[in-house]
This record gives sequence, C-alpha cells and structure tokens, in this order.
Amino acid sequence: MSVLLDLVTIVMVSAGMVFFLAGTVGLLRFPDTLTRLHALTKADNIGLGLVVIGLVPQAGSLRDGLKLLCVWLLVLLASATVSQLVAQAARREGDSS
Amino acid sequence: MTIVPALDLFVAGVVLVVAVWTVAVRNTSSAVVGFVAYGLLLALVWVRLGAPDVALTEAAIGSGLTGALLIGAAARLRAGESTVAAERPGVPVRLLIAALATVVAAAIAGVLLSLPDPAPTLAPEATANAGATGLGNPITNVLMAFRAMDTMLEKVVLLLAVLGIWSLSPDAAWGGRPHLPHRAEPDAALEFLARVLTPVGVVLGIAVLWVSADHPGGAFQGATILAAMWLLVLMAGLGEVPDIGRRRLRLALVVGPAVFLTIGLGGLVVSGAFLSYPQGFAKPLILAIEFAMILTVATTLGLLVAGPPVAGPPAAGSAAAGSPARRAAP
Amino acid sequence: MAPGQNGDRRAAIVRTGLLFGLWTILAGTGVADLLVGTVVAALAARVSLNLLSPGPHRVDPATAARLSLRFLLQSVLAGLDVARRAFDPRLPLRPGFIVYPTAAPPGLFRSAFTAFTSLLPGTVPAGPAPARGADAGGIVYHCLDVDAPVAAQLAAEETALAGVIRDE
Amino acid sequence: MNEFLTVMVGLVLALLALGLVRVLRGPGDADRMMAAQLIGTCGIAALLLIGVIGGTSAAIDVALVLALLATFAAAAFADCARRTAQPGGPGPEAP
Repeated sequence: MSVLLDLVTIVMVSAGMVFFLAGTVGLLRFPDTLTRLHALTKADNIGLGLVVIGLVPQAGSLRDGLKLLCVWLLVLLASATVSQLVAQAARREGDSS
Repeated sequence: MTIVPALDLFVAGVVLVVAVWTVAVRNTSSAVVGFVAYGLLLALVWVRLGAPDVALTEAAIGSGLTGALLIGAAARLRAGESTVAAERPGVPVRLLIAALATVVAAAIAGVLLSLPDPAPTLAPEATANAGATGLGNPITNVLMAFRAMDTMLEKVVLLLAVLGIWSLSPDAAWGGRPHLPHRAEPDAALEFLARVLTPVGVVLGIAVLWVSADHPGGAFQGATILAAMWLLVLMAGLGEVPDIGRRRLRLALVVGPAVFLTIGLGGLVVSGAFLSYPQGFAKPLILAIEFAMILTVATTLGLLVAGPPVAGPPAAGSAAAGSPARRAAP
Repeated sequence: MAPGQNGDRRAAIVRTGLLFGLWTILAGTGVADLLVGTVVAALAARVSLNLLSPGPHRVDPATAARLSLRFLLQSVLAGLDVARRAFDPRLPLRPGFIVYPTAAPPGLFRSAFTAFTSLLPGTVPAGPAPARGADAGGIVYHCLDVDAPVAAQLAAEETALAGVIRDE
Repeated sequence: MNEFLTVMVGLVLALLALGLVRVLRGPGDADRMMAAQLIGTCGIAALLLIGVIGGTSAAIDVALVLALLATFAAAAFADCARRTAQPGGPGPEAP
C-alpha cells in the first residue's frame, strides 16, 4: 500500500515538474511580456496542482491533506487575479511606449 | 545522504544572489520586487532550519506587509529618482562607505566565529519549565510567559510608530483620515479578489493565532494577515481608512496593551510578580491577551501602511478630496 | 422584501457553514476549537456579507460542481497548451489582442467570468475595452493564437457560467 | 523517497531562480510583478516539498500564508504601477 502511495507521489510530482519546466522555458523563450504571462500562470498552476496532489498521500493526516488542497485553491484564485492585473499593466505600458 | 547538504547550499546561494541583486539594482521598484522575493525565499530557509514560527513571520511580514510599505515608499520616491541617481557621491565618500561597511561585516563575522561551542543557551531551562503554562508551543511559552515584558513593550513600540507617523500630519488634517491614493476607477479584478479573499483571510488570520498555543503560529502573524486583508479592501476601493479621531479606532489601538497591562498588574496582586500568571489560568489568560493584541496589532499595521492623515475631519475635509465616486463601506 | 430576506438568510447560513469548514481544516476539531470556530465563522461570514452582498444571484451546487470539474479540465488543457508551445522548437505563437463583446454589465458575474477565463487555454483578460468606440462594453483579451476560435470558446464559457451565477 | 523529493526541490528551485532572473530583468514593471506569482507557485511547491522531507507539517501553514500574501503583494504592485501610469497614461474617465 505504502509503495503504491509512494508511486503516486513520484508520478504526480514528476509530472508537476514537467509543467514547472514548461513554465520556465516559456518564460525564457516567449517574446513579450504578455505571452510570458501565459507561460507563467497557466503552466505553473497545473505544476503546483500536480505537486499538491502528489504530496497528499505523504501528508500525516486528513487535515494536512485538505490544507494542501486549500493552498492550491488559494494559488488558483491568486493567479486568476494577478494575471489580469499584470496583463492590464502590460497593456498600459504597451500603450504609453 | 550528501544530497541534502547540497540542496541547502543551493538555497543559501540563491538567497545570497537575490540579496546582492536587491542591494545593487538601481531602479527602486526592482529593488522592492527583489526584497519581496528575498523575503519569500527566507521563509523557505526558516522551514529548512526547522523554525516554522519564524518562517510564518517572515512570510507574513517580509513578503506581504513590508512589500506594501516599500512599494508605497517607492511610488513616492519615483518623481525624484533621476535627480538622486544623478547625485552620486564622489569616489572618496564611496570608498569610506565601503570601508565602514566592511568593518561592520568583519565585526559581526568575528563575533559569530568566536561564539563558544556549544553556544550559551537558556533552552534547557525553558523546556524544563514549559509545563507550567499548559501551552504546547515552546515559542509561545517564551514570548508570552518567560519574556512577556519584552513582548508587551514590542507592541507598545508599534503604537509609538503610529504616533510618529501621525505626528507628520499637517495641523489642518489632525483627526482626519489617511488617504491611500485611490484610482478614479476601481479595478474589477482587484475588487473581485478583495470581495472573495477577505473572509478567507480573516479565518486564516484568527486560526494562526488560535493554534499558536500548541502549534506554530502567533498573534503577530495573525494580525499581519488581518492587516493585509484590510489593506486589500482599501486598495480595491471598497472602504475608507477611518478618521484617526474616531473613538472606536483609538480603542482598538489601546485595547491590546491595556489588557496585557491589566493582566500583568493582576499578576502582581494575585501571585506577587508583575506579569506572572496564576497557577492553572495561564493558558486562558495568554489567549485573552493574544486576542486583544491581534485587534491592536492589525489596526496598528494597517495604519502604518496607510500613512499620516491628509484630509481634515469630516466637517472640513469632505470637499477636499478629489474623487467624486468615493464609495462608503457597504 | 420577504424573498430577499430569505435569500439573505440562506446566504448567511451557507457562507458561515463554508467558513466554519475552512476553520476546522485550519484549526482542528477539538471542543474548544469548534466553539471558537462558530464565533470566527460568524464574524468572517459577516465580513463576507458586507463585501459581497447576497443579492438576487443564486448558486446552484450541482451545476457549480460540474463547472468546477470543467474548469479543472480546462486549466489542465491550458497548461498542456503552454507546454506544447514552449517546448516546440518553432515556437508556434500568434499573439495578439481581441475584444470579446459581452452583454454582462460590470458586477459579480463579469468579474467571475474574467477570473474564470484567465485560466483558460490561450486567453488572459487584459481589462475593459475603451469606453468609446465600436468595442465599448467589451473585454480585451490577450491570446496566444489569434487564429484560434477564441470568441466562440469564450461564449461557450459565458453560457456555462451563466448557469451557475446570475446577476439581477 | 526523501532523495527523490530532495532532487525535485533542487529542480524546482533551479527553475525558480532561472525564472526570477528573467522576470527581474524587466524591462517593464509588468514583468517584475510576475515575480510574486512565480514565487507564489514555484516557491510554494518547494516549500511544501521541503516540509514533507523534514517532516514539518507546519510548512503547509507557511504555504497558506505565503499564498494569501503573495497575492496581496502583487495587488500592491499593481496598485502602484497603475498610480504611476495614471497621470500621463490613457486612463478612461469614470462614467
């Protein structure tokens, strides 16, 4: 059972890392601020989500597992807002230059 | 097993690079971003060092509130930034500064390296007497029982800081309201965030205080979260900073130290020493102090970021502010 | 006023319950924890009702659950979409702005819609369109690929969300 | 298990550092604002992994606070960027 849970952790966390990698590669390769914003918010969100799901089996208790999910939900809400704020700032910068 | 120390070295390296970059970068807004990033990374370091209490404080203060304070400062400085940058001190002055900084750094390094091994510590005594208060978190024990006097004075210092900021207000504005510079048009995304996130933040802030009796947490960290939520509501244009002359605001500012002092003096009467808690009542009394403190500290921190009052009290000042679409708290 | 007050009470109960659930996750389920939790949840619910008045919109739990699932799936697709473009040596991007014309007035629904769509594949809302001109009232979106049928996708999402939240 | 997670922490921190370099170089404020978001995701992932490795479940609480306040910092940045852009910028008038 424990081996199976560890396997879940390894698969999920590794998959999460692929998305984090994609996010950073996008951040480095994409040509302008707004496209980089896409890379950052979308890939990293899923990356964190997969890491969180991967860590739930390692959490000591049900409460810790639920807390982990709360972390992810907060980050989702955050990035939904922050991406809009950054996009507006970038649009303003684009307009004024 | 050699992989874990390698990780620690790597983390320390990243923190150092961000720190140096923050100091070296010339643009103030970049420096602020660097500082916030530095704070967040330090939280990682504290967790790695097994000090989650400190990590919580660093996450709350270092990244959130200090960031907001510095951002405000950077915005005010921006107008004069180019003139300041043009007035670079001459080479001798810079050399002098570098020499002095090196002396200070060398002195600190010297002290650190000459510490006796093992370093002097009160930890065994603190652990031995931990049972007396009925609290499970050693940090709260030290802060609220063994070092209660320091903790109380720290909170009073915060109040003095608010008084210091208020003393910067022009005479006409005394008793009026600080003014977070609002935009003409509130931002929909920010507003949505403030409406949804604030209740969650309130629960999290109070929970951080509540669990501190037995787990990492504390009134100060909780208060920081509450203050951040208050400021978020203000930034979104969903409320106004109250007039600093308001009685309820003043009450919120003094209730924490007042409860602390009252319980401290009660200790003098009941158990014969200032700030000693009677046997068996330590935990409820400490929680009472912390709940009063969270209100005071949250208000204090919010007012610190809000700055000095700029508009006079309601009768004189309502026409002075230029935003026609000013909206009252719903 | 009777239906409105009913709605208010329902909203107060639902929000207190949700926030109380959050409290038990954060603070635990001891007797003292639960007692303090009721007070804290009531306080936070009051804050919530002040900031976000219940109003006439109602959230249907079953539809909301289905929407959350859809949302989750969409954000996975969004991540995959970015990953595909980032790893592709040719960097297939055709970035640009489009204006999505929506009838939704500023308010909770519109804000929820922009928040929701900011996590969809290939779109980030970048603020309202200029107040004057042909696009007035629309939302500006930045897209990774302007040739993709973005407007149709957004319209589908708007319909889906409208099944859950209704303004006025 | 811990070895695997430690390698993952190293990886995510390396990605975080690379991203930070890109984001902090700008050129505009909008780019720098992304730092808060970057740390809010990569940093929190590293924090949670470190918490599991060291057995400190309080790391999750730190992550919750970080998630809440990284948003706050980003909002404050946005507020500031908007304020400095307003005087000369193309601000639409209030209705």
